[in-house]
Amino acid sequence: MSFIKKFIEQETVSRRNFLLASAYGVAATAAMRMFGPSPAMAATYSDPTVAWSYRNRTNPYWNEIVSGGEAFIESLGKDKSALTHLINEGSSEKSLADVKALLAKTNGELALAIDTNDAPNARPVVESCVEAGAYVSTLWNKTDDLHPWDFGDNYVSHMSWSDEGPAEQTARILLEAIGGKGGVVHLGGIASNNPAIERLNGLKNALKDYPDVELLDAQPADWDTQKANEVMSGFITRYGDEISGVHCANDTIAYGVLEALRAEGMDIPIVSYDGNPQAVGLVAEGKILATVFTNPHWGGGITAALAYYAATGHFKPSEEPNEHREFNGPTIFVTPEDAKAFKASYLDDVPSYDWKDFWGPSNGPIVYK
Amino acid sequence: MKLESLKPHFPWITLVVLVLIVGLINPSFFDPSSLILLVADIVPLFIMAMGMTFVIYIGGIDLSVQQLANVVTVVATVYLANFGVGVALIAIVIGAAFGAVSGYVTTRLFVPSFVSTLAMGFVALSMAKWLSGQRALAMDATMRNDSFGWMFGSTAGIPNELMIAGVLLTIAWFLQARTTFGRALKAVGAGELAAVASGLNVDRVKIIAFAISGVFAAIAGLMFSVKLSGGDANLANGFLLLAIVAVLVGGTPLTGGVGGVVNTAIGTLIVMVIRAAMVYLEVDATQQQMVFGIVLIAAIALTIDRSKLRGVVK
Amino acid sequence: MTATPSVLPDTHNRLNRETLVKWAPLLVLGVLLLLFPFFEWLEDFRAAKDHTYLVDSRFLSIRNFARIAISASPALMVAIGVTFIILMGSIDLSMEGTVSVCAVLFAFLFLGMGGTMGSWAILAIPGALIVGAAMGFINGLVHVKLKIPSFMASLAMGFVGTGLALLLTGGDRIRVEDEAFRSLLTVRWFNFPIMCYVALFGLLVAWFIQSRTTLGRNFYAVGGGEELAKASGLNVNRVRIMGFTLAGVFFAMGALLAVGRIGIAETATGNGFMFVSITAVVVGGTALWGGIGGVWNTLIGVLIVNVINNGMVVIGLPGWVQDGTLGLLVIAAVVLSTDRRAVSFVK
Amino acid sequence: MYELQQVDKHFPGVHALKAIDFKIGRGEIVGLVGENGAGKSTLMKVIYGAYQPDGGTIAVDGKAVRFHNPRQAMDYGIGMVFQEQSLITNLTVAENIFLGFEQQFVKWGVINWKEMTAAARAQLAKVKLDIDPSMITAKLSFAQRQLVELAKVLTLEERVDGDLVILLDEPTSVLAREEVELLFQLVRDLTSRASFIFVSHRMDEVLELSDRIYVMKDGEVVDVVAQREAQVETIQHKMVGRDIDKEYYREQKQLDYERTDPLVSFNNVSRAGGFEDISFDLHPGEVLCLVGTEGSGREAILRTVFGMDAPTSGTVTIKGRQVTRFTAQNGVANGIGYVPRERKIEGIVNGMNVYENMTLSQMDKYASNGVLRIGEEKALARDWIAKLGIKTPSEFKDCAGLSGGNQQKVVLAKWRSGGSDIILLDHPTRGLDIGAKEDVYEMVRAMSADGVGIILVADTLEEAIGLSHSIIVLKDGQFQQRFEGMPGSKPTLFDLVHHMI
Repeated sequence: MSFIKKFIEQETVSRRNFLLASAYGVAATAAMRMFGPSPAMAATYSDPTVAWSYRNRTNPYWNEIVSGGEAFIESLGKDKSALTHLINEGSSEKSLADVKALLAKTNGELALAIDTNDAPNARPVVESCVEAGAYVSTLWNKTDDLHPWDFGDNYVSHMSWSDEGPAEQTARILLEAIGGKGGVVHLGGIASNNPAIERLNGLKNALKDYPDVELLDAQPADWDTQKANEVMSGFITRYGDEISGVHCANDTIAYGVLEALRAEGMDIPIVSYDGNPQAVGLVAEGKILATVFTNPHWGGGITAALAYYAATGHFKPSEEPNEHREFNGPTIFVTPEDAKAFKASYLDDVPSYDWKDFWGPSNGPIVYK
Repeated sequence: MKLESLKPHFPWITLVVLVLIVGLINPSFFDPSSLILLVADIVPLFIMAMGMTFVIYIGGIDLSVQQLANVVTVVATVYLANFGVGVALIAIVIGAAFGAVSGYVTTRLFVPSFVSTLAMGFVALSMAKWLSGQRALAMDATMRNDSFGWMFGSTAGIPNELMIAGVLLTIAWFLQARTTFGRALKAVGAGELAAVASGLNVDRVKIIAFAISGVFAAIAGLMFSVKLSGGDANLANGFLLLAIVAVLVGGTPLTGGVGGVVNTAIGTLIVMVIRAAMVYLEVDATQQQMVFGIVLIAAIALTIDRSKLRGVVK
Repeated sequence: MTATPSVLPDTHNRLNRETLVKWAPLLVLGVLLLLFPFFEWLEDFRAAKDHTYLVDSRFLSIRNFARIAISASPALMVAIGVTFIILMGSIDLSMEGTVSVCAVLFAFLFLGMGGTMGSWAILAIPGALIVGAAMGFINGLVHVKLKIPSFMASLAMGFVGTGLALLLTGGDRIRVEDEAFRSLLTVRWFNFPIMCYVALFGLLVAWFIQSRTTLGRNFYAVGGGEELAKASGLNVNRVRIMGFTLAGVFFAMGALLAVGRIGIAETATGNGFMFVSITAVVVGGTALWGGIGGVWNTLIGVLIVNVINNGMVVIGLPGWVQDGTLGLLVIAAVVLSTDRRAVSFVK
Repeated sequence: MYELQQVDKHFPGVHALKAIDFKIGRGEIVGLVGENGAGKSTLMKVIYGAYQPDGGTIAVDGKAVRFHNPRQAMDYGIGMVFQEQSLITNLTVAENIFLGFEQQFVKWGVINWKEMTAAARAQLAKVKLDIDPSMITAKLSFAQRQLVELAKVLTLEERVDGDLVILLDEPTSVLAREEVELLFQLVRDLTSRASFIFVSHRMDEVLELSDRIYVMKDGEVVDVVAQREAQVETIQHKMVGRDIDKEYYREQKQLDYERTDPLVSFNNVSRAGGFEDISFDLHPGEVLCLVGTEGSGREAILRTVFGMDAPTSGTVTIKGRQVTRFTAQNGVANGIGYVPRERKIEGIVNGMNVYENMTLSQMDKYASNGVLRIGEEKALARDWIAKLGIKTPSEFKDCAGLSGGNQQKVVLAKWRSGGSDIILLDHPTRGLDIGAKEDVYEMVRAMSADGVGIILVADTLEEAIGLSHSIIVLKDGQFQQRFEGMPGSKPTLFDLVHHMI
C-alpha cells in the first residue's frame, strides 16, 4: 500500500500533460500580443506585486507554504525576497488591514495568495481585492457561500483540503494497530477551525466500524504543542491505561502528546496529520503510526501562481470551469513503510514543480455538505 | 517653559512626524483616497480602544474587550435572522452587562481589574464557544445588507465607518468633558480619595466606566462581525494588545486622570501608521514584530507627559 | 491597579483575620484538592461504580501530582520572576518575548556547541541565563531611564522579544534531543522528574534572594514606599533595574524548563506565560500594588492555576466550559485571599 | 562645626535663599522658624544634601564640602528626620533602621538577620525604645515610629567619624503633649552625641527646646536669638513682619449659639476599633472641638459623622433624622462638608482645576440631565476666589499648583458654596503659615456667625481652646470630659492635658 508511489506516478503524468498545455499557453499569449492588448485583458498587469498572507512563522506548516511561494517567485527569475509577506499573527483584523494597506500601496497591481485566518474574513478580503482590481487566491478559510466564480476574474481560485477522508484513514490505521478494541482519545485544533472539525469527523466515521473501541474524550489543543502536552497529561490521569491510542489533529499536537507519553514512560500508538518533516522522521522511527502529507509547499506555490498568472493575463479565470477555481489539495499518507522513501522524494530534496501546472496534483472539486 | 507648553501636543506631533517620515520615503502613502480607506479600516479597533480609554483613565485595565467582541460576533451572526437590527441592542446589553460585572468584581470584591477582566473575558469566551457550537458562522448576505448595510459604503466620499467613528467619538468626548459622569471620572482617576471625601459614588462611577468599555467593545465586535459577515469565538483575536497600545501611545497612561478619548483617536492613528508603514516601507515580515516593539517604545517615550504622571513611575 | 491602605485600619480582630487572609491561598488550594476528587466520586457514583471518596481518586495520586508539577515548573519560574517586579509595585509583561528568545538562543547555542550535555554545549545553560538577564536589564533601562511606566515599557519589550525570536528562527522550530538534557523530563527521582527539582531549587534560590539578600529586601522597601526608600539613600533606580534583570534570569529558567519539557524551542515557546504567571501571582496573594506577598505565595498561586487546569480535564469538563470555569474560579480565589479591610480601593 | 556662609539658591523666577549664614556648634540645639515660603525647607534641603547651593560655601569642621546627594551628606554625619512619616510600613523596624545600609550585615551576599536585629536593638536603646526590632513597622504607634526614625538617623554615629548634625522637621506634629515631652528629654540627652536643628511651627516648643533660634523671612535669616532672650511675640513679629495680636483666634468675634434643634446628635455611638459610647449635640453656630492624642478617636468620630465609616452601635441623628445609610454621599446630601487632614490626598484633586474642585461635591446643581453648565461653574469659582481671597491666576489653575493655604480655601469654598451647614474640620491649619492660619480662623468665625455647626479637630491645644464653644476631651476612644469655652471662661491648657493623658 504505497500511497507515495502512486502519487508520484500520477504527478509525473499530469506534469507532462501540462508542460504541453503551458507551451500552448505561452504560444497563445505570444500570439495575442501581436494583436495588441485585447479589451478583456485591460485589467491585467505586466509585473504585479506577489504577496502571501498567512498566520505566523511559528508553525512549520506555514513555513512550508512560504517556501512554496518563494520557489514560485524564483521560477519567475526573481529573488525570493520579491515575495511580500503579510503575517496576521492570528488576528483577522490585522489580516484585513494589511491587505488593505498593500492594496493602497500597490494601487491594486497585486497578486495575493492568502489564508484569511478565519472563514468570515475571506469575504471582505476578496471584496476589497476585487474593488481594487487585484487578483486573489485563497487557501483553507472561506465561508461556504463565497465562490470565485461570483467575482469574475479577480477572485481567481480557492484551494482547500478535504480532511475527513484522510483523517478517517489514519484513524483506521490507528484502530487496527490497537487490535480493534480499547479506548482512544482525540486532541483537536482550534475548535471552530474547519480542518479541526473535519479531522474529528474522520475519526468518528472510522469508529462506526469498530464497535469495541470507545472514544474516551476529545478536547481542543488549539494546534499548540504545549497545550496538547497539558491536555494529554490530564487525559492520562483521567483514563490511565484505558487509553490505547491517540488521534491527533496535527503534527504539532502530536509532539506535545509524545512528550506527555514520554514523561509517563508510556508507549501507545498515535496518528497525526500534516506530514511535517519532523513528524515524518518520527513516522520513520515508528513513534508515530501515520501522518498525512498535504504538500503545503506545492499549495503555497500554486496559490500564488494562480493569482499571479491570472493577474498577468496568462489565463483568464472566468473561462475556467468551476472545478478549476475551487479544488482540493493533494493528500498523501505517510506510514512507517514508506516514510523514508517519502522523505527522500519530498522533504530532503523538494521536487521542483511546474508552477503553470495549476491543477495537476489537485484532488478534485470541493464538495459542500 | 516652551517645552512644557508643547508637552500636551506631543501625541499628535508624533503622529504627524510619523506620517511625514513614511510619506517622504514612499510618497504614494499620501494618496488621500487610500489614506481614508486605511483610516476607515481601523475603526473597529478605534471603537474598542475608545471604550478602554474610560477604564485606563481611572487607572484600571480591561482585558475582556477582545473576548466580548468575540461573543458579540457570534451573537450577531446567530440572532441576525431573528432580530435584524435588534441584535445591535442585544450586543450592547451583553457588553454593558459583562462590563458592569467586571466593574462590580473590581470595585466591590477588590479583585484587581487586570485579573477580574481577564477572568470575565474567559467567561465571555466560554459563552462564545457554546453559542457558536465551536464553529465559524456566516451571516446571510441579504439580511446583513438589509440590517447593517448602512455601516459600510460611503456618503459624500467619506466612508460610513468613519462617520460612525466620528459620531461615537463625539459622544464619548461629550461624556468625558461635558457631563457630571465625565467630571466624576476625572476626579476618580486623578484623586480617588478626594472624590470619596467629596461624596461622589465612586464605585458607581467605576462600574459605569467598565460598562462603557464593554459597550464600546460590543459595538466594535458588531461592526467587525458585519464587516466580515460572520462570527466565531476567535474572530476578534488580536484586538486586545493593539487597543491597549493605542490608548497608551495616545497619552493616556495607566496612572489615571490624564488623557482621554481624543488622545486615543490619535493613538489609534499612530498604531495604524506604524502598521501601514511596515507594508509601505517593505519591512521584512520576520522583522516586523521587533520593529513594531522598538517604534512603540520610541512613540510612548515621546508621547507620555511625564509631568502629569505625578510622583513615582512604576 | 493600585490601592492605598485605608487611613484608619480597623484594629479589632485583626490578628485572627490577618492570619486567615495570610493562609487563604493555601486553603483555596486545599479546597480544590478536595473538590476535584468529589466530582470524580460523583461521576462514578452516578455510574454506580465502586468509588471511595479520595482513596480511589485518580486526581489525588502521586502520578498526577507529578503531571501537575511538570506543567507547573516552567510557569513557576516565570511567575517567580514577575513576583519580584510586582513586589516593587511595577509589572512586567515582557515574559513571553524573553522566554522565547532565551529558549531559541539556548537551543542554537546548545546545538552549535556540540548538542550534548557532556560537551561544551552545557555552557548554553548559563548562556541562556545571561541572555535572560540582558533582556531584563534592557527592559529595566527602558523603564527607568526613559521614565516609561513599566506596564508600557515591558509590553513593548515583549513585542521586541517575540520579534527577535522570530527573526532568529525565521519560524523554524529547533529540536533539542539530547538524552541527558531531556532527562529533565524523563528521569524521575521519587516519582517526580528532575525538572521539578530544578524548579524547586529555583524556588529556594528565589526565597533566599527574597529573604536573605539586600536586593530582595529592597524590593519590599520600594514596593512599600518608593519615595521613602529614596529618601533613606536607597538607589531605587538601581534596585528596579536589578529587579528586572533578576526577573529576566528567572524567565530564562522558565525557558530552559519549557524546552526540557517539550524538547522544542520556537518563537511560540513563550506563548501564554503572561496571563498564567500574573494570574498565579495575584491568586497566590501577592498584591499588585506592591510590598506584600512573596515567592511562596507565588508557588501556591501557580499550583492553584495548574490544579484547576488539570482538574478540569480530569473530571471531564467539556472544552468550551473550561475557560469560563477557570475565570470564575480565579475570581473566587482572589476574593477569598484578599484582605478586604486592609485596602480602601483597587483599580 | 557645621557652617553655611553666604549660601544662595535660585529657582526659576525665585531667589529662594539669600546669602544665608548659619552655624551650629557641637551639642547645640538650634531652632529654625519662619512662615511657609520663608525658605526653611529649601535651607534644610541644602543642609542635608538634596539641593546644591549656587552660591556660598558649606563647611564641616572648617573644611569646605559639597554634597551631590543626601547620601554624601550622610557620610559627613548629617541626617534628617522627616516630617512625613518616612518609615516603610511593610518592613520590619530593623530593616527600616538600616535601609540603604544593609551592606554591613551582609556576608557573601547573605544578610545576617541576627546581627542586624542586635544592632537595631542597640540603636533603639539610644532612643529608649524597647520594642522587638523584627516587628513589622505598621504595628507601631505614631510616636514609636517617630522614635524609630530618630534611631535610624542615629545610626550615623557608627558610620561616621565626625560629629552628627540631625535635622528634626516638625517632629512633634503627630505627637501628643506627653510624647513631645519625652522626645524633648531624649533630644536633650542626645546632645552628647549630636547637634540638632529643630524645625517647627509650634513656637512654644521651639522656644522650650532650642539654645538658639534662627528666624527666617523671605529667604533671609532676619534674626538669631538666644533662648533666654527669646519671646514668642518678638519672634512672631519678625517672622511675619507684623504683630500677632492677642485676638489671634478672633475671640472677639466669637458669638453665642442657639442651644435648640441640634444639627448633629450622637447617642451612645460606638465604632469597633475607633471610639466607644460617645454622645454629644452640635448646634447651629457652635464650634465643637474634639481634643485628644493621636488615635484617641477624634478622626474616627469625624468620619462617622460624615458617613465614611459606619458605627457599630448607637444612633446618629442629623437635623432630626436618624441616619441609616452611612456613606459619604449621604453625608453630603445631609449638608455635611468634610475638610480632611490629608488635604492633598482627600481634600483637593490634584490635576483638576479650581472650578472643577469647587463643584465636585455638588455637580448636580450645575448640570441639567447630567450635562454640566460649565459657564455657571466658572462664575461660581470666580465669585468664591474673590470672596475668600484665593491667590490663583484664574479659575483654570490646576489645584496641585496652589499653596497649601489656598488649597484649603478651595476645599472650604467647595463646601460653603454648596450650602453645607455642618462642617467637619480635621487639622485645618496643618502645614499652613501664620497668615493662612488667620484666614482659616476668620472663616471659622464667619461660618459660625452664619449658623454653621462646626466640629473641629485642631492642630494645637491653643487653637482648640481659642476657637471652640465646647470642647470634648477623648482618650483611647472614651469620653473624658466636656468643657464650655465661651470667651472669658475658656479652659486652660492644663485642664485639657490633665484629661488627655
